[in-house]
Amino acid sequence: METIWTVGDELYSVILEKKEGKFRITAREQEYSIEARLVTPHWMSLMVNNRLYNAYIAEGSGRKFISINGEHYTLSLPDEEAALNRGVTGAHGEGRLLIRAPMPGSVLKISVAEKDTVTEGDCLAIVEAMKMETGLHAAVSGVVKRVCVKEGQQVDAGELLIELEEMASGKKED
Amino acid sequence: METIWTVGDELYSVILEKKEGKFRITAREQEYSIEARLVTPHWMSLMVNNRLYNAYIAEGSGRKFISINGEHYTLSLPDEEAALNRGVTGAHGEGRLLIRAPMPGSVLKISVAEKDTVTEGDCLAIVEAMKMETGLHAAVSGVVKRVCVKEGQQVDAGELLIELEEMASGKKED
Amino acid sequence: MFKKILIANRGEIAVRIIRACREMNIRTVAVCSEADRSALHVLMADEAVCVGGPAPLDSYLNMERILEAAGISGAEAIHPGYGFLAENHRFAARCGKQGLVFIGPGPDAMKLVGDKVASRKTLSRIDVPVIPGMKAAGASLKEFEESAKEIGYPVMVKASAGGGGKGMRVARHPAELRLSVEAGMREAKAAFGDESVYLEKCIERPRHIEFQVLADHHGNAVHVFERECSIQRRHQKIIEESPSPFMDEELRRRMGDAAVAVVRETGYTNAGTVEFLVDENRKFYFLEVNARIQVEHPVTEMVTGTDLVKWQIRIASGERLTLKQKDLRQRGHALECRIYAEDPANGFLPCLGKIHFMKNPEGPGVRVDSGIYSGYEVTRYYDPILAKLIVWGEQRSTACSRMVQALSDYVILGIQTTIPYLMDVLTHPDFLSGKTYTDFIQKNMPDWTAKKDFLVEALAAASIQDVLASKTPAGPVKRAGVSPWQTLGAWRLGGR
Amino acid sequence: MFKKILIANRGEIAVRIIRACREMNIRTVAVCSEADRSALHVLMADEAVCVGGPAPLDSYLNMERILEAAGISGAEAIHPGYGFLAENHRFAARCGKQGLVFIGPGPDAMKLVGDKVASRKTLSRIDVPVIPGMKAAGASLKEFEESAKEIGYPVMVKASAGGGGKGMRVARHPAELRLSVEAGMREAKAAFGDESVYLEKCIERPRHIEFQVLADHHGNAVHVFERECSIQRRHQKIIEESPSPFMDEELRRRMGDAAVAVVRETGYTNAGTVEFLVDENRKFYFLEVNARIQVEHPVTEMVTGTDLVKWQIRIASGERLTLKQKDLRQRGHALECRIYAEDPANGFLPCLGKIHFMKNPEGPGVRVDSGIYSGYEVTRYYDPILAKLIVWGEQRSTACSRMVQALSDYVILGIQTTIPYLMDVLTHPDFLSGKTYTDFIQKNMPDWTAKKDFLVEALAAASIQDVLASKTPAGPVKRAGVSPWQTLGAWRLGGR
Repeated sequence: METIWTVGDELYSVILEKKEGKFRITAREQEYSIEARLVTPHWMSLMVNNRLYNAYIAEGSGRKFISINGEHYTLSLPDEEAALNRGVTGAHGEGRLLIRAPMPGSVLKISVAEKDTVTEGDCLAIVEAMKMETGLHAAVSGVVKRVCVKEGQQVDAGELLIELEEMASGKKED
Repeated sequence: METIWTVGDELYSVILEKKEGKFRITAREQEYSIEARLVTPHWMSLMVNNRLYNAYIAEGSGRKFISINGEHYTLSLPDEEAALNRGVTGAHGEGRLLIRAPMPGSVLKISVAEKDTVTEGDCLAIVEAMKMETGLHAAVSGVVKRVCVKEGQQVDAGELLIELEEMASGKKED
Repeated sequence: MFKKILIANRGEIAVRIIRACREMNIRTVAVCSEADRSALHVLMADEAVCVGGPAPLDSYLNMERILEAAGISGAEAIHPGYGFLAENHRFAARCGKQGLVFIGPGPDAMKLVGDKVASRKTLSRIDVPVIPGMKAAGASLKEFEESAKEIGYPVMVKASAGGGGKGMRVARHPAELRLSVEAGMREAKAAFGDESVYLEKCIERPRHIEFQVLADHHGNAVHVFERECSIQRRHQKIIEESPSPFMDEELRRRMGDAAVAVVRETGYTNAGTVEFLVDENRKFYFLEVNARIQVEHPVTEMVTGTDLVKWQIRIASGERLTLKQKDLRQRGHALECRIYAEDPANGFLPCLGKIHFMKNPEGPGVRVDSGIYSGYEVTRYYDPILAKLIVWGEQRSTACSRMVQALSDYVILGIQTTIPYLMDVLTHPDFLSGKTYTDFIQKNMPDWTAKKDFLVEALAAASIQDVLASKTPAGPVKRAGVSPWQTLGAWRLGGR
Repeated sequence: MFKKILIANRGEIAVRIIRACREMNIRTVAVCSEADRSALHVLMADEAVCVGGPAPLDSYLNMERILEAAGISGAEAIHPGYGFLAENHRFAARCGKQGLVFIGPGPDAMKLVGDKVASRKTLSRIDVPVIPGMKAAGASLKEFEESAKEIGYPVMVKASAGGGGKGMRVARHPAELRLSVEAGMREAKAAFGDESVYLEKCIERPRHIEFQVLADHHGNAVHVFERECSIQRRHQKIIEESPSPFMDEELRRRMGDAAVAVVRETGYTNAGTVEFLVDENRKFYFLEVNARIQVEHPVTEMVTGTDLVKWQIRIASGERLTLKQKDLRQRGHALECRIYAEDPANGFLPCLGKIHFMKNPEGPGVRVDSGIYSGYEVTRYYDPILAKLIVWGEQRSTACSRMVQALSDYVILGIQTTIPYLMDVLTHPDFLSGKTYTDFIQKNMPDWTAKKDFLVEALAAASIQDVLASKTPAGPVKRAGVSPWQTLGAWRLGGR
């Protein structure tokens, strides 16, 4: 049985077989023989290469959260990840022109108006949550096509704040 | 809605009504207005007379286990309690003649043989679990009718070890 | 002693205060906002009152409602914790008028030390070195510009009312000044309800070392030694320790004396902290007095064997401070890590959402001051601090090892936290060797990314869980037929 | 330092040792019986080996299998914990033969102090007072009867190999002697695999006070002050504390000197405990040496700021003891409560079964050394100790308050435990005033029954749960429509 997991920006294939009470796993191009069991619904004990590991697991919002020795992994199936990320601010391609709220919060400041010209790195807006301000900067130089929110407005994570249009002359390759 | 709960040897009637988001409870002949909610499946927050209480709850083997401020309550519905107790050593009536294992363990010693005469308080057998010995004593004077186990034998909780017969002449009132 | 105390705060510090009260047989009244009805401090209190909407100004900064709640509940005293109203002298004064004991310094001393500009003036009477800076909060951009020029760049923008890094910004060049002042004012307003800011000379590559003080109403005052809090990100302390790895007995004595002198000169009572910057030549500068219990107070408690929150309550109730300077001693070493709901791999963006499962670290010398639980939902309204992890060890090195183990045992699932980041700070050679300057993070932790040492195990666990979960009931696994585990013995002993 | 250690024990002490090893960067190998595959010590170790069946003789007392496991796993040292093989000098010797370091005293010193009769002979050379008693383990009932007559009733039956109350019985009259000796022999056999018992004069109304000692292989030895362990039920300690409320500086000095003298005279190394009885006239009698880490070691750790388990490992690896007697100090007060799976309302019958849910107490000064978790199943094969709750406070009174709060926060659901009983001991006036004699339990806690102060709340919770549970999904309640809770604010503030 193969599963493709998304961890951050990376995809990982995991092939899982069960054999004589053990799991045979192929991941990152290596094969592992693993013994595992759920101690409680949130706690899995694993034995890999004679070594015991405690993995703590929870599921929510279509993702699996796993903690092992203080490291925290968020795993999702690629389809679900795409659905979850739909519309959330992206560093690549089209997303670079859409300035979205990185978290729920309130819009403290909008530094630009429609039709303003902006340079890569310019601060376009400031969003606040948990009493911390986060500046949103232009990933490309361009022109402000649309400002979708007002100062003081409450926004959700991923909500579109500002739309840019790349300047025809200044188009860069990624 | 009335529920009868068994706690130890006692029975308690609880009448529960829900009214405007609060619970009205009649227990021990008093009425209480209670706000309550489950914080998690095992943790209930209660407000009784302006005062907050944390009740931790788990269910198992047909019982509810509840811990409040370090006190530990085991509650069951009387029918279930009767079923659970069927055959477990009782201090009253018939049970006094049936010497049962109070916990799972092994029979260390049987101090009597069939037809022996025993006096109230005599040690009849010793059962061991968790490296602690527990002596089982005659609750009444009588004659050993039957010895059902052997020394060294593993027994379950409630298993019949020895049966007594009250002496006709020495019969006492409870 | 008081019979009932209202706690005008939330989160881990409210829980900490409730614990102290319970041990002193004092009933507690929690206040909460509408967003905090399920917060741990509410669940742990004896009574709770909802005082307003989620925005701090409507609830935790809402003096009227909090005083009303104290009146209704019959509390005799109010503990303000840190942040919110803790350093608001008007609130302290209003408590007094309503016949409530404010657990902290008196309003006059608080006003004096809280106004960083006025307090520097007062302290010029005693021999405590201060950092060159403005004599009053700035009123106009022009004034800021002139002062900055006089002080000399780089300058630091600081909130008059505040602490904890809120409202603090550096301006390295005249061009940066306007934005830094504006940002500082906005943050100050949001955090303290007061937008006043002022400028100060920015000491470069300093250590942040502070002294805990205690003073009663009978003229007794002691310091309870130092804490070093140099590990800061954006002027926000993230790791604190005691003793300072930089300190020597001579410097400790001089700084401790200075701290007690500040307390005496300002007429300060209750617990407080005198903050200093120390440069590489062991020259120290008075920074400010934090007129409240501090986030990092537990490291002092663990090293000195004192209970600062209980002392706050005792002093406020009029008891004498029985601790004597000559009897106080530091033993071993304590560290504190602040656990924030922030994503360190993503610019420390605040992380909101439900904590699906969590497990605190345990064991000898480990203390967790926490405001969360499994099932708790982190909201957007308040500081992202979830909990503090404090450890004690015989030496600094043993405390560091213990902290790394405790962090690796800390499980918080559902939101990103700073735990993996803190582990990397704790194992950094500069941290281990005590090279702790306030630029540590900037210098040593640029572009941090999470280690993935257990990625294979995580992938395996995720995949196997689906298989095992389909076989097992929702409850804990119990007496399953033949679990893979059951081959462990044979497998190891047989050497197969 | 060792790279890998095998821990030949189970439960909370195995977990405690694993924690110490992890902080010292030493890999751990757990051993377990077939009944313990899900035990916490197995789950927490780096590696685990199942060494045999549930009966201790087949697994935790099975030298062959344990040594085999050490060989296979490549461990360099074995930590025996307490109980099982900890005081078995043959096991210590066999470790040495196999090239493994036994973390404890050498076999000769262990044999000497472990044989209570021989050790008394040795100690007669130094000026340590001993309790009158038999010179050797008894061989026949006649011998016991004659000795008892000579010593004078009441006499105490004690296991030659043991400690921890196992095998201990009092005989107050000649008629009781036979049964007491037989019971003692059976328990000794079951607990230590050795049925030898001997008789000793029974000191009435004594306090049990013991001194922790540490000695290295370079001639350095210190005592780390006393613990009082007078609160005992059936000769089993249930609450321990340090310092002893009875102790004064003069007695402490004399007993501490005696403890170090015992260590030096017997050539003892590593951590150990010299036990004394102290009568009401402050006369003390040497009882025995416990040649191992003790259950109650945490109270010493908390009061003195030492890590005894780490010192055991360091000393075993050949390091020098750097602690100096003149630098060691007691600070504040620590208490330990043993949490047993026993039903105190029902003759302390052992309680077996599944722990459906549990929650450890937390907060400043609270430590839990535990071998259980939510979902753990308590089996019938081993000691009923589940965990130890240890608290530290500035004074004895603050430690007592903290312990009561911590006990009341301790949630273990599914089996009966001694928690409610311990709370009643902790709040008893005689305990609070330090009237702690070994007959405390017998005198003050006859016919204990559980308080039912929260019966109404418990009945309400049980009834309401059925209502709420039928409405809510299996997971934690989340964003339910209008929960009763949501009226809290209005309800309080409106005064309705």
